[in-house]
Amino acid sequence: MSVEASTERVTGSNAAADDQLTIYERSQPGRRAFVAPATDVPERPLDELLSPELRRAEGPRLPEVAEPEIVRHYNRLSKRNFDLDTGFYPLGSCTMKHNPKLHERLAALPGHARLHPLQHPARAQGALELMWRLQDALAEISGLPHVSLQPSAGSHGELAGVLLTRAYHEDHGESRTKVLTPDTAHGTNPATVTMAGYEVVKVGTDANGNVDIEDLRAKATDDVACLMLTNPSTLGLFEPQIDEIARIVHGVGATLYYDGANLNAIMGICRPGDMGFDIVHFNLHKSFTQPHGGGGPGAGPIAVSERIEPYLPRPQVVRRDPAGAGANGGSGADRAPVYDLDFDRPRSIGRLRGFQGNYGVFVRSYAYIRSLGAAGLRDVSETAVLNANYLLARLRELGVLKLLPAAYDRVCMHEFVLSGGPMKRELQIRTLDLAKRLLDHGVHPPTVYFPLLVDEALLVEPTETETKETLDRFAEIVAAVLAEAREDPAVARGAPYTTPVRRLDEAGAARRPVIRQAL
Amino acid sequence: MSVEASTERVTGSNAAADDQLTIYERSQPGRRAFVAPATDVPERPLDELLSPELRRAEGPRLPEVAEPEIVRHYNRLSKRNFDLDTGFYPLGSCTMKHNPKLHERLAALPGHARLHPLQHPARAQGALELMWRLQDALAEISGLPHVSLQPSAGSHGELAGVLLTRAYHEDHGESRTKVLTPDTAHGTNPATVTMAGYEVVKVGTDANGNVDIEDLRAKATDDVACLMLTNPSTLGLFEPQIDEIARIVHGVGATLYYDGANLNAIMGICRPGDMGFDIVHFNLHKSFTQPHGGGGPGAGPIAVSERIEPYLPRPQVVRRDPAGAGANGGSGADRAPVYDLDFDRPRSIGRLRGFQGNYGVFVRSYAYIRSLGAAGLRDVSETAVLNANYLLARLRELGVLKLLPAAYDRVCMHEFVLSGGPMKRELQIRTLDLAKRLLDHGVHPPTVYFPLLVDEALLVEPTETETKETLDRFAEIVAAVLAEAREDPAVARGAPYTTPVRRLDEAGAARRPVIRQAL
Amino acid sequence: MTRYTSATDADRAEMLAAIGVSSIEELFADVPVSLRLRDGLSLDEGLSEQEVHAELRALAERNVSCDDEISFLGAGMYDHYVPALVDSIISRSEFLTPYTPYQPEVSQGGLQAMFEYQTAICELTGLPVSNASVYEGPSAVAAAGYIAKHTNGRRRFVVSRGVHPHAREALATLARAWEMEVVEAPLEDGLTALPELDDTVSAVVVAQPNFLGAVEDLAALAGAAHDAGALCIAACDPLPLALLRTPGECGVDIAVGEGQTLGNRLDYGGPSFGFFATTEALIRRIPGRIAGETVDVDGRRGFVLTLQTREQHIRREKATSNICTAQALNALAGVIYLSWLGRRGIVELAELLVRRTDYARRTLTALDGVDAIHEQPVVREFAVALDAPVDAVIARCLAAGINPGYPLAGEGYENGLLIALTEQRTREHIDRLAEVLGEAVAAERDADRSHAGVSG
Amino acid sequence: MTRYTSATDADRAEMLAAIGVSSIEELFADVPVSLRLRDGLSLDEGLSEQEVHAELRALAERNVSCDDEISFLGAGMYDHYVPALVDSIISRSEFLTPYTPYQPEVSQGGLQAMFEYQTAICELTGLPVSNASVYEGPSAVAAAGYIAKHTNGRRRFVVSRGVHPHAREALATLARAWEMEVVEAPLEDGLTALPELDDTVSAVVVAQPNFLGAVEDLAALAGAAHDAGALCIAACDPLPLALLRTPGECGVDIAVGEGQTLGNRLDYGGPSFGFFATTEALIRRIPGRIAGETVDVDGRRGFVLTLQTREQHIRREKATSNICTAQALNALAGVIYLSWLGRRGIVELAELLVRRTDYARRTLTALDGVDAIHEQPVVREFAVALDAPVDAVIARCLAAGINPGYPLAGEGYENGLLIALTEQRTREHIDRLAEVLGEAVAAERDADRSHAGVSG
Ligand SMILES: Cc1ncc(COP(=O)(O)O)c(C=O)c1O
Ligand SMILES: Cc1ncc(COP(=O)(O)O)c(C=O)c1O
Repeated sequence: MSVEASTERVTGSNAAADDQLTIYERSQPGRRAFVAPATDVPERPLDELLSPELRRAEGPRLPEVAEPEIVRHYNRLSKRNFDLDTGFYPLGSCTMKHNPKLHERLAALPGHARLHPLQHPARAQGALELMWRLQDALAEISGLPHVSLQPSAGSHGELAGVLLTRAYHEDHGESRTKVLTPDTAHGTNPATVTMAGYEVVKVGTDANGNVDIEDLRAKATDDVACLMLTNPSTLGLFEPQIDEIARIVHGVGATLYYDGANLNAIMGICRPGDMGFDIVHFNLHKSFTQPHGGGGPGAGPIAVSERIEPYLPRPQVVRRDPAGAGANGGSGADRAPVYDLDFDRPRSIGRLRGFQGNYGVFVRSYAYIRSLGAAGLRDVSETAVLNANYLLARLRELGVLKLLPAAYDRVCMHEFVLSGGPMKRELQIRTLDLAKRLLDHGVHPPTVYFPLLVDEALLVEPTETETKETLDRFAEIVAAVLAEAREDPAVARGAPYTTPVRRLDEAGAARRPVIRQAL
Repeated sequence: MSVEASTERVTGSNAAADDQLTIYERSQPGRRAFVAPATDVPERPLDELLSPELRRAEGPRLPEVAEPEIVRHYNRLSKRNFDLDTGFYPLGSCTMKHNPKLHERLAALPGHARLHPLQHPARAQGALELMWRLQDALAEISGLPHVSLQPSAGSHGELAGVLLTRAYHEDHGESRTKVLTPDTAHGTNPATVTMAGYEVVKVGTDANGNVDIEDLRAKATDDVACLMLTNPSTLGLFEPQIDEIARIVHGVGATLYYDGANLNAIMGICRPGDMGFDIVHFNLHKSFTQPHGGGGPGAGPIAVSERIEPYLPRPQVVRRDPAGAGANGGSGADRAPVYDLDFDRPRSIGRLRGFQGNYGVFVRSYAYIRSLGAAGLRDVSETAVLNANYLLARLRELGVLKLLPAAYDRVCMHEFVLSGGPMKRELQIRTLDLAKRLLDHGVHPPTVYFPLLVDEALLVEPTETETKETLDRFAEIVAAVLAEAREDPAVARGAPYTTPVRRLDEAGAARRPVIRQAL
Repeated sequence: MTRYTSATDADRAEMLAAIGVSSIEELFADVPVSLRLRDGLSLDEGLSEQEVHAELRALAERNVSCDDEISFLGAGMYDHYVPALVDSIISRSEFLTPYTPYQPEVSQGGLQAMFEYQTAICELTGLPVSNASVYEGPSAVAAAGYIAKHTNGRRRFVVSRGVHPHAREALATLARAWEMEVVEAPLEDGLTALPELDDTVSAVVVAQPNFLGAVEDLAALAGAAHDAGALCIAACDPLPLALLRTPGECGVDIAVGEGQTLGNRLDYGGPSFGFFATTEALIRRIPGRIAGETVDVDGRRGFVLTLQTREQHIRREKATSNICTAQALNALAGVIYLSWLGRRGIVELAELLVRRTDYARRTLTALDGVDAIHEQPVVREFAVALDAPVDAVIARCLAAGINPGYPLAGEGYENGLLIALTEQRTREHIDRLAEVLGEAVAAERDADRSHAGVSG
Repeated sequence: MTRYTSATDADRAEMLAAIGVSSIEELFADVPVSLRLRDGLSLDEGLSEQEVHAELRALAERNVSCDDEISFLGAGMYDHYVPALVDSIISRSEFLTPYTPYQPEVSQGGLQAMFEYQTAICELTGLPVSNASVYEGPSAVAAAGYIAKHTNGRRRFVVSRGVHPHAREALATLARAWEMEVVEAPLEDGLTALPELDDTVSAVVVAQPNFLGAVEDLAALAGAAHDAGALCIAACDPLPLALLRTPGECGVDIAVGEGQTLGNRLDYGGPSFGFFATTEALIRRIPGRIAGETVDVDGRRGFVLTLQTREQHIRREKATSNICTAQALNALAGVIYLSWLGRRGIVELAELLVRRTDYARRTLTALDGVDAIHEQPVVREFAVALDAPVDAVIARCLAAGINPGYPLAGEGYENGLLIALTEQRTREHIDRLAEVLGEAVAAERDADRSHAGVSG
């Protein structure tokens, strides 16, 4: 460490060069954290067991580091992350709600965490019952009777949903080629459509931010297999004409798919099934609180109507009454029921993945539902919507909406979209600059530049677990950044300043990708 | 957040005012994290169960905060601590070695963590066997046959040790009044002596940093009950004349007490018992790696010689062979032994605390001993001493010792003492300034101003779990701070700059103590 | 109000006033009255933390976990020891609670970990490109198939029976939507026997080691695929790759696999992660997140999500995959685990597996009525045929506290049993298995005979 | 080299060279040759992480924990539910691994937590001064006695039999060294009956609630002590203090207690923490660390260790105590737990304890052969006398999966049983206890009679 480096510290830069080493750069030949258990069996020459032709010449060049330095390395790395347990994280569409600590304890219980996925169902009754009860609760919440927990995340649930639509139509002797998605749809929707072998047809949005009913009517032809809809939409708006939309879609024999990413707005208030949706996916890692893990894991269970049920993925978790007759859905009344995996589903689309899905995720979401109950879940949605509208009101009160107007001036649901267009014109700072400047204030920026149809979009989702004080503080921070930009836009354009690194060269990274350590 | 506040951030100050609120200041009436389980018994009026005269008028004014904000509050607080898993922590005399993560997992196993202390011994055989095996290992390591795990920390072990001395002498019809402690002794030694009802007599240190044998001889009179010695001493030096010291002390019928805080230097190399010590305390949270917890918990077991054994605290963990005859010490050879708590110790000094001691600490230290074994423990001490001497050599090489000379120019053991005297005279910065400036470099300072007999002392203990790279970097940082001070001492005198707060008004805090929140 | 929300009645009143409405109801004005739930959801009432803990603990107790029996179950997930440092690191809120690193300036920890993970996967597979994780093993095979479809637009997948049945099924599920055909290649003496490959073959899909534990000649299989102008996709078990010739060296185009064994729990099948590695040629078709190294405006080293033009949030219907949320935390556990094993440790561990597996295989096949299904070299798992009804034999072993493995009836080996080893199954456990299995087979054979006697 | 050390052979060589010695031996030159261990320690060889885990798990399985039976054991430590957030916060390395905050600039987290803890203890006890923790309950009573000794230099402690026996013994152990006498005050109908107090009495030591669960008239006891010019020391169970008149209000000079019930595990008796609260008058005699609020050079709020002139590292032989390492992490768990309970929650919890305890007491004393030892009001624990040999009765209950409580024979109640409740013991558990205990008592009475018959 040179004198310069140290005087640099007087100015408060916290970047210790040492913090930027990778674990490979901390490696020294001969160091180790792992000690192998004693070889308690005959030490036959390896060549006799695996001939040299089958073997690699050199082992993988993994790091050589003792436990203390591995711990420090990843501990230091962790401090270069912003996290939900430290500050406000209003990342729109992602429902960054608090993750109850209880859930981690429960998921770690050996009976859950150390259960082998191929354990015989008779010896996994606790796990199967938990899954069955979760299915039951999700069916009630969505208003659709049949649930598969198998999909690994929302987009995986979407894929399952579109494949179910295909199977349904084929089974009815139809082959359709198109799937409708609103122009506000999340990217996974069109990507899913293509992956499932359909053509995407975009449906427009009207002046109020709702699905353009006329455009929908025009595009809802009899070669349309499905409409994928998010309601509330990614604009944070509830479709008031949802009944009409359902009528149109069903009118041409298409299925209506519900992207459940925004379910957090309506739990216990209304149900997709009652709106006429045939298929719903849940993002358990959003509405039903999973730690987001830096990008997973999650789970994307789906709920479907009777007519879609025969095609659900294999296997299904079922409850068999003592008599032995298979039974799924329904309440938990019977005596000593037995839970099982049903593979005998001739019309099933088959498997989407291995084993029974992300069980560890199910444990957490089931615990959440048990903790809150019906009243609690409704309180969640009410508070999520209250917080969003309150934050919007505070921003208006502070004059922020003059520069960052709401994309649609309506009561919002659990999130809302602002447009940075006026700010860009008047203050010469972009939504990106605002976002980066927020980092210096210790809050995570909202989702930016999505939905695409809003100019310089800022999608704000506070969630129900934030306090009024936090919302007030955020509103004041945004106002402060705008005031600062009015005085000197360069500050925001140069932001952030206090983060572990500042703006990064993303273009360069993509031009000459360095995606692994040179060893 | 005002514009000023936000522009302040451009300069990189990380102090969000919000981070300085206490949990009480985050409280809002009606918020809660706790939900009581249903009252499943008759709801009789409280007055009938506890009359109003017995009850307080108003409950304790604890904070009212929901789970998410409690988590954030303490998470944010945690980020205002420096910790061993983040950086170098050479706090002399405290042995800040790595804490293996395995130990936390083991201590949390329900069979250990959820065991009630009054469970019948027959139903706590695993715990008692673990304690017995730990006693056995500590006896072997110290070279003294009998161990009590009861004391809660080192100073509690010291207290036990001096009380044992008193009991021993009284039992032999003697009553002695003085205890000798070297002027290098840790503060807990003299404090313990007073607490145990003895008078402290200081023994001097000679020119080489050893106990002044002549002074010892002079003060070792027959009213002396004990000499408390730390070896290696708090100067990090091994007493070469330990045999002679033992002879002198035993010559006047006093006991020789070993302060085990520095045991980390000699495990598997030599043993206090062989040196003639009668009583030893261990700091399990030092030599046997416990997370220091911000100031505990720890444990201070003691090992004693045959003549002291009858006075050990009650109860003792014993192993009874199937025949039922009591047996403590010795190897674990017998068939199906039974472990028990022995309360029948007529000459015992009695209890020092409740139950059986800090069992959770025992679990970790036992796991550590099992992980390392005899060879590993010796490697620990060898490497601890190697690291200390290497760091000293690196500092010499970089010219640091010109300004911070070693208090005694000898091969050191696991730690060494530098004197900031010359630095203070030549650079006009004190040891305190150096320490504070080190904070800006992301390392924890060594122990400062102890031992007392060294001018501007700096006591450096790197421990065995640090890498050569870390030691090199530390040496370079110290050199850089000195170089910087030569150019401008004001920088160090004003340090730290990059910490959550800067130098604090300790005098003011003591003058008008504010030690609780005004509610 | 719940214990996770903070809006007191006082807060609500203030907030509604600020919004300018008089009730929460008004905020839901857009919801057609006909759709509003009148009596709320019919779910049980909420419980206190302690009650929820008690209920889920009771459910956990009704599962027989690997703590409760000596288990030789494998067949895709394996009971490896997860070091404590993995849990302690991934449970740090800074790794546990953020989402995908959309704001790299405050996500360097996660991004650098992804970069380190990608490097480790490249080292394991011998391929130059790895993404930051996909969902898990079987769906990764389907995702690899999607690349093949786009790369050469051909009509058929040739899939070895040595590929995990769940992976074969996951690929078939999508192939149907792609109007592609799946042709299965049989195993002969434990190894994949490829049919004639013509120019309709999009990809050849194999496993290393295969489902019966046998080590395949990956180079030969990849060669055959390439001769027909098809891609070679290999589903690999990552730990054996510490010893085996790498997919990259063998010419495999896409190596995928189940990452559970790398520092992740069994969790009854998930969450874990899938790894996905490929060649430079296919870099712009790979699904999912990729972290790349770059610099910030001050020239400081940093990491970002890169090559995003592949992804759904940019390319939408033209994306190479629809994946969004993946398995970042599980992949983090993976790279921490691999760093814990280290360069020497991973080889030592793999060699221990080979030796324990060899010992188990010799010991068990020496038993009466227990025969090898194949004699091919194996690393951590092997298949035997029992001369007795496999389910009855398993039942007897379970009664003795041993779970002897996975029955292969579903794979067409009527009384076949797939037996997996990990470093947690000691020689003592293996000897106990031999004892119990031997007795069970003997007992069931007699039972069979007497039964035959009766019925005959 | 171990898995926790990093000095490779290459490192060692380089480092020795830099030091200028040729072997590690040379570094130990000061150790007399005669003292050096020739053949090393005779301890078992080191083990891998997985093996150590297996061994300690096996030991844990040989304990019957509160997970394995329905336990009504209390008598000083209680099986309360510890919320998950406590574990998740105290396991953060920033709280877990640093030591005493000697460098306040980088220890604000720990120091502020101590300040918040001290505030909570003051609220519970109604006293203005709290330290940051002492070891645990019983030794805290001895530490309080040390203050009394210094304060008035008198010769005797009057200690109620209602004080936990371990605390009485811990005080006696030190009193001997101080050449002070311990006089025990008996319990009459469950409450402390003080003897005449004269000017030789240094302190009166009582418990609230006392060892038999009874709520004492603390004000009367403190009054009597003060009338004799003695101090009043009260050992308190913290949760009941949510409802009871506070020690401060009652005139107690020093309130101490066992903190385990505040968010700490049972851990077979430790580590937990002791709390220590007192009056302004005694602030400069209190043992241990105290955090105080102050400001930094920029005027920013901050916290430091204060009033250190009491402590051993400054005052050495003149220190008010020898305590150094205390129980910071456990006290942190305590303040997190209290924040979790909150102002309303702690009262709700205490009321639940009162009601469940009342229900249990009525239900059990209604049984044949089970009588109350006293009729005093109780909060969470009560004592009964069985008309049968208590050990035999307990044995029968244990066989039925119920641990009915702590036998009081040691306290002079021959067939006494002390029964404790927590929020984890439901009505269902209590009813089951009644059933099992009733049967056990009945059975043992008959056994007794028949036995008597035989021997008579
Ligand atoms: C509206 C919407 N739909 C779908 C998805 C995809 O869900 P997942 O990321 O779980 O695949 C998301 C996630 O961001 C989303 O916001
Ligand atoms: C030399 C020495 N002796 C005794 C002690 C006291 O040990 P404890 O803090 O465990 O009471 C210490 C602790 O700092 C010490 O360094």
